[in-house]
Amino acid sequence: MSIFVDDDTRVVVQGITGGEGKFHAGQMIEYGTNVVAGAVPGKGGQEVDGVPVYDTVDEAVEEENADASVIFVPPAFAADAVFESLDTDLDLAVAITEGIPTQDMAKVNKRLSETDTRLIGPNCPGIITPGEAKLGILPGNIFSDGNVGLVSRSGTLTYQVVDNLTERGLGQSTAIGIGGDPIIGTSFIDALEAFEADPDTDAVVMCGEIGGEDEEQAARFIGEHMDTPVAGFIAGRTAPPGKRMGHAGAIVSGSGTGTAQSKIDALNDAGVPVGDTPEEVADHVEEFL
Amino acid sequence: MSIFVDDDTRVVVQGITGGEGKFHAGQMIEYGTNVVAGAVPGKGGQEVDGVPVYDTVDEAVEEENADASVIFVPPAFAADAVFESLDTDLDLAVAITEGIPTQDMAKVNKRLSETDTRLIGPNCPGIITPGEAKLGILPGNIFSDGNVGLVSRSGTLTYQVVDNLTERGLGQSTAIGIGGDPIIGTSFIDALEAFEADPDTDAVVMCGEIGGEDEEQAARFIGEHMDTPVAGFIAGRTAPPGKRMGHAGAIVSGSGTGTAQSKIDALNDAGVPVGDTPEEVADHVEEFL
Amino acid sequence: MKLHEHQAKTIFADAGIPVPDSRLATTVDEALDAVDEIGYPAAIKAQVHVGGRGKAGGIKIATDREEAEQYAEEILGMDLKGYTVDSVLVEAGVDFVDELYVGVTMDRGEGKPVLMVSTEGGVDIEEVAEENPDAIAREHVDPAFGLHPYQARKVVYEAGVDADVALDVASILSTLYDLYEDSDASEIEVNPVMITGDRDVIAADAVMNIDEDALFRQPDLADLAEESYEDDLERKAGEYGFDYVRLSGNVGIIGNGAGLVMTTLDLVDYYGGAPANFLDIGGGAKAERVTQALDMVFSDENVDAVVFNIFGGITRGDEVAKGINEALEQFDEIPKKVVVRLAGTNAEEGMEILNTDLVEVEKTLEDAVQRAVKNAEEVTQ
Amino acid sequence: MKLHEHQAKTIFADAGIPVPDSRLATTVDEALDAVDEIGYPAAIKAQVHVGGRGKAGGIKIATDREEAEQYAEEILGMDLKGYTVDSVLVEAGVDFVDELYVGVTMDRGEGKPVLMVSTEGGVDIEEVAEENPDAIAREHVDPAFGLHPYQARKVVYEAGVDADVALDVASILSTLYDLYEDSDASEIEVNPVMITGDRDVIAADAVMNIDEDALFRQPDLADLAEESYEDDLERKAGEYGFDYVRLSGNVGIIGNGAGLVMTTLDLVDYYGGAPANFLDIGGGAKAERVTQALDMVFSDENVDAVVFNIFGGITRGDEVAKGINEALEQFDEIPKKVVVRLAGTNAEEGMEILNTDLVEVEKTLEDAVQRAVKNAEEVTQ
Repeated sequence: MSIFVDDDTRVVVQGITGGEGKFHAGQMIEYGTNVVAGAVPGKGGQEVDGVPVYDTVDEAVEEENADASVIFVPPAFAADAVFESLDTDLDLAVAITEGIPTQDMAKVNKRLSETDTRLIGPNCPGIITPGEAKLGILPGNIFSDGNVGLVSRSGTLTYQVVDNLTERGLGQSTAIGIGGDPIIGTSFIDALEAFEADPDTDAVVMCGEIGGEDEEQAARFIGEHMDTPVAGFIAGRTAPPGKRMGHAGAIVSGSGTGTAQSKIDALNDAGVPVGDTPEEVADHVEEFL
Repeated sequence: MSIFVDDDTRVVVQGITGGEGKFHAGQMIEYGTNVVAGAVPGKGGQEVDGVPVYDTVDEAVEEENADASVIFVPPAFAADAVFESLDTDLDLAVAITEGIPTQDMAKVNKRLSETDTRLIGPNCPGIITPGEAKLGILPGNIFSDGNVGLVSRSGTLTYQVVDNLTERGLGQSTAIGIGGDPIIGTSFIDALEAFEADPDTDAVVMCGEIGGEDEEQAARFIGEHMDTPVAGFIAGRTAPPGKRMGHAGAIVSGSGTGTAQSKIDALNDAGVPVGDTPEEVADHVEEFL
Repeated sequence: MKLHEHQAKTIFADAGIPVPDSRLATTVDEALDAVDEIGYPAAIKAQVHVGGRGKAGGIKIATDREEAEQYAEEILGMDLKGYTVDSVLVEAGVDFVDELYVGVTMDRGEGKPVLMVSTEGGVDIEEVAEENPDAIAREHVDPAFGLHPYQARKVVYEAGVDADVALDVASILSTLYDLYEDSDASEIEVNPVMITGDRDVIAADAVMNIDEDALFRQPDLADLAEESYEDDLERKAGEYGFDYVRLSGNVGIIGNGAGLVMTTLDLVDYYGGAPANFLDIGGGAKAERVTQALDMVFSDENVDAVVFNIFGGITRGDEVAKGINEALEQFDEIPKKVVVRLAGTNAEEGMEILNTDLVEVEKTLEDAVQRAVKNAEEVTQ
Repeated sequence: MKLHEHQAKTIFADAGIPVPDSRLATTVDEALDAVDEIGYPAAIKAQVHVGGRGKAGGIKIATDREEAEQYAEEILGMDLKGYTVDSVLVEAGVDFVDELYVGVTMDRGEGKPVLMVSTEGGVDIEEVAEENPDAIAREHVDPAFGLHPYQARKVVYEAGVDADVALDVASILSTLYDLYEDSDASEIEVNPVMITGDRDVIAADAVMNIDEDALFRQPDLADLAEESYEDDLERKAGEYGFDYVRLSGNVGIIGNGAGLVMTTLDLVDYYGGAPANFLDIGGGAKAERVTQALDMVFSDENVDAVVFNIFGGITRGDEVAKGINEALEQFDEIPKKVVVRLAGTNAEEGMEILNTDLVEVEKTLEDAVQRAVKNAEEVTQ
């Protein structure tokens, strides 16, 4: 079992004819993902890796019954691509693009409140249900099928933690990178709620980082609503205030909100053990299972 | 009984210190309307006819429990005033202002879809429940209490028809001018639905005019959902296509949609008799009762 | 408020939409100078606000100087459905292989702007809409967000525009939407967009209707509106600030409130007369407005009789009566018979004030209209 | 990207927000010329991106020429929390009776811009937020609609701003919101807005933070950003396009992906070391990027040892290894010991390629960090 994606998911890749889109569409197909179409304005009628390309998402849905999109579109055009997928009433849109202006995302966020489509990202590695489907850029080979759910704001940190889990034989139900931007579609709570409802997820890893208050809110949610055990990790303990640590969202405010300590404290209060190292996170998960 | 307003309605007048606002606030109070506040930026602390003025609608609601507003604000600032009343979660906002740009009203219309506040107008004479409350500029003296509901796109035409009714002793439950603009808050159907649900409205007069398809839709609604008898009148039979007949919304399109004939036919199809003259409308109502 | 084709095309060109090379001409000589610069074939297009200009002979294509002179002479000064042609647009002929329709308008039912595209361009789009509605692709725009660029592409592809020009057409459509928003248009339309053999995309016609209610924040367009009146009476109404529409009958109509004035027109027709105009003096009119309104109607030589119908709400019957008296007392002889009906606020006071040597008075709308229709009949007999 | 006060004030002034008369000066002479023009009292304000400039001695008020000279000498060239002051803003002193705070920022929890107004201006607003949150009035803006003018008024009245200046303050706030939108700001703040005895309203400070991700469509602001670097390493990182943050420790850190690099910093700290920097080479880095990254870290004289931690997703271990070899082979002697850990895509290939004469290799993140910390300790001992 899994959350959000599985081998029935029918994927349209927005931006499939670009360098990144083409490469990762190929990787997704190789992983076994059901990539049914690409969508690139002006490229309708072409094929990429045997996948038909349409000019619009609308046509991809009409012709190929796509129900999810993955967006590899440069930042200047990415918000438009997200609007296109939201307005086409897909079940899921996964925006990989890094560097979308925050004010564009505020508009997208408003639109999200009006639609049933789930957005994951942007500025995220995507989502994978090992052995079934991969939507995004995660390296499929490090994942293995199992019962640990993983949700993270960071890409490579996710790989690190997954690697530690997989090495110990702790496979994953689904792993989601929710993205490192200040405004994102799917929050920790959204993912945790879905994992809690998934009968085949028996433990969850939540990798947070500095900036914002999502982790604190997630901690409260875990304390109040979750039976599935959660292990935590928070990156950015050594980050100085006022500096953007790579991710647009990874910034401790001048007044000291959004610190790693505040998030660690909140998680501990909710009974969530927080590892000092990725290895320790894997230790905690091992104890749960 | 009545719809939308009665003597419990607590009214804030936006623009109460302007010429029109001041005059009509006075008329409303004289009619017995429960005018509890005015709202004009920069005029907080003043009084008009003994009514306290606040700088914002928010304060008027906070301090005086206003639950409805009447808007007498010049066109350039009127949409902002409407947004202010919608965002303050009043039950009702009545926009009298004529000449609000249509694109401003399209934005207001979007906001309306997100709120529970009812908007009447703009470009309308307002609403009156005879003997209880008058929100707007209708001349109170021609109305009388009774069981005929009236809904109209036009102001003076409403007065004409009401005059014909009152002269025959046919009093009104509530009369609403929904406004002559292309985009308005309360439609014929909204008003008809409320009249149908009002136990003390035993007959309804609906005065339409050329332009748009509201009357056609209303006719279908009457045919399908109303037991209360409705008499109709449609102005603009002689209007040429492509010309704006005073009201921004009163225009027959070049292709011939929005004609009086189309509306009359639709009403007749729904069993609604349409008078050739205002007197004939009163005849029909008299027959109903 | 409808702009002239040449005004709209200037706006299009400034916004980067390709339009044919063109010159405005008010004389045959100017027209010939223009074709000399532009070359042949050249279209000579009457600049009047009349639908179906082409069919009515207001657009001709000249293939040489002789034809150009002949057509310019024919069209300049011609009467086109009641309007005199004062100027022509001389425009380079476009060698096209395909014609599209693109437009942006307000869908009042939805309360949203809508983009429209059809590959059946170059013909009356309203006929297309009626006979083959599927031939027009539509896309609504959420007015809070404005246009998302993908929407322009989507509607263009949906309409079946050829792939090799689709993105160019979408780009024009996006620009049209920007113009629609920025200029408070109620309607922008290009019919046809021409596709040339070289696959260039050119706006060959240009319709822009501006929301009159927004002119207060569109000063440049308000200036264009000034230039855009084509009728002295319309111009006068614009100056006075009246809602005025000229019709073809002989009963002049003045009233307050759009619905009531329309109803008065309808009753004139119902009782066998023919309305000459729609004239709404608006709410709260004082004596001066009344005088101006009568001046308007008397200036219209088609008018044989007048009905003046007021139902006072804000408008006060005594003010109206005062205005009527003032306006009529200046005449040695009243030019046309005026029937007055006053109801509502201060109607009785007004009736008392009215100088019944100058006007006829009726108590009901129906009676007033019937009397005016009779008065008009008497003049024409 | 934070603008300098003088840059932000120029933008404010262009938008019509009242700011005090001011001149930028980079020398004491220029500063004196400026005060001669402006008069006394005059504020001499260090133009560096440091919070609490005033408390740190970076802002002084001169009441005569002698003081002006003294303060300009003191401030120009001073070290302010690690940054050298290259320029001062010489600004007319404002005789104020009241100070307000106004700001616009993104509330990331709500995903909406928020207006903030407080009558407790002139002090650290973040302290106010913590100690007396009710002293700050807030109003969220729906990003699809943009600001409705009433919202600026509402939040100003709610904050309790004096009635006689409330509309002026609301007008400034509206303009700030327009700037916020038009310039893709992440934050705009004026603290304090000064109210003078004559009830004039003046923006006495100006903070503008621009969303770095939006600079592609803000060419003018991108130019200002160029001028705004205050550190050679930051400038270099900007040129290379790296996400880079300088810290105070001595272990240089290079990695891929923000979360993993932060984690590497945290582990350096956890194992008793002190990180010298955050440097993310991003996804899919090729050899050249790797070389540039090492150049960055080697250029930092505080760095005593380096850890290079890559978990390959898009980034390929063999490319990284190639880059490391290339970068290091040019040295006769490697300037600082480099510990490399490669995992993920093509990690094994990379490990084989790596020239282990030039670098130390570890298999796990934890081991690599511990070794680098030890290397750094050895240098400092």
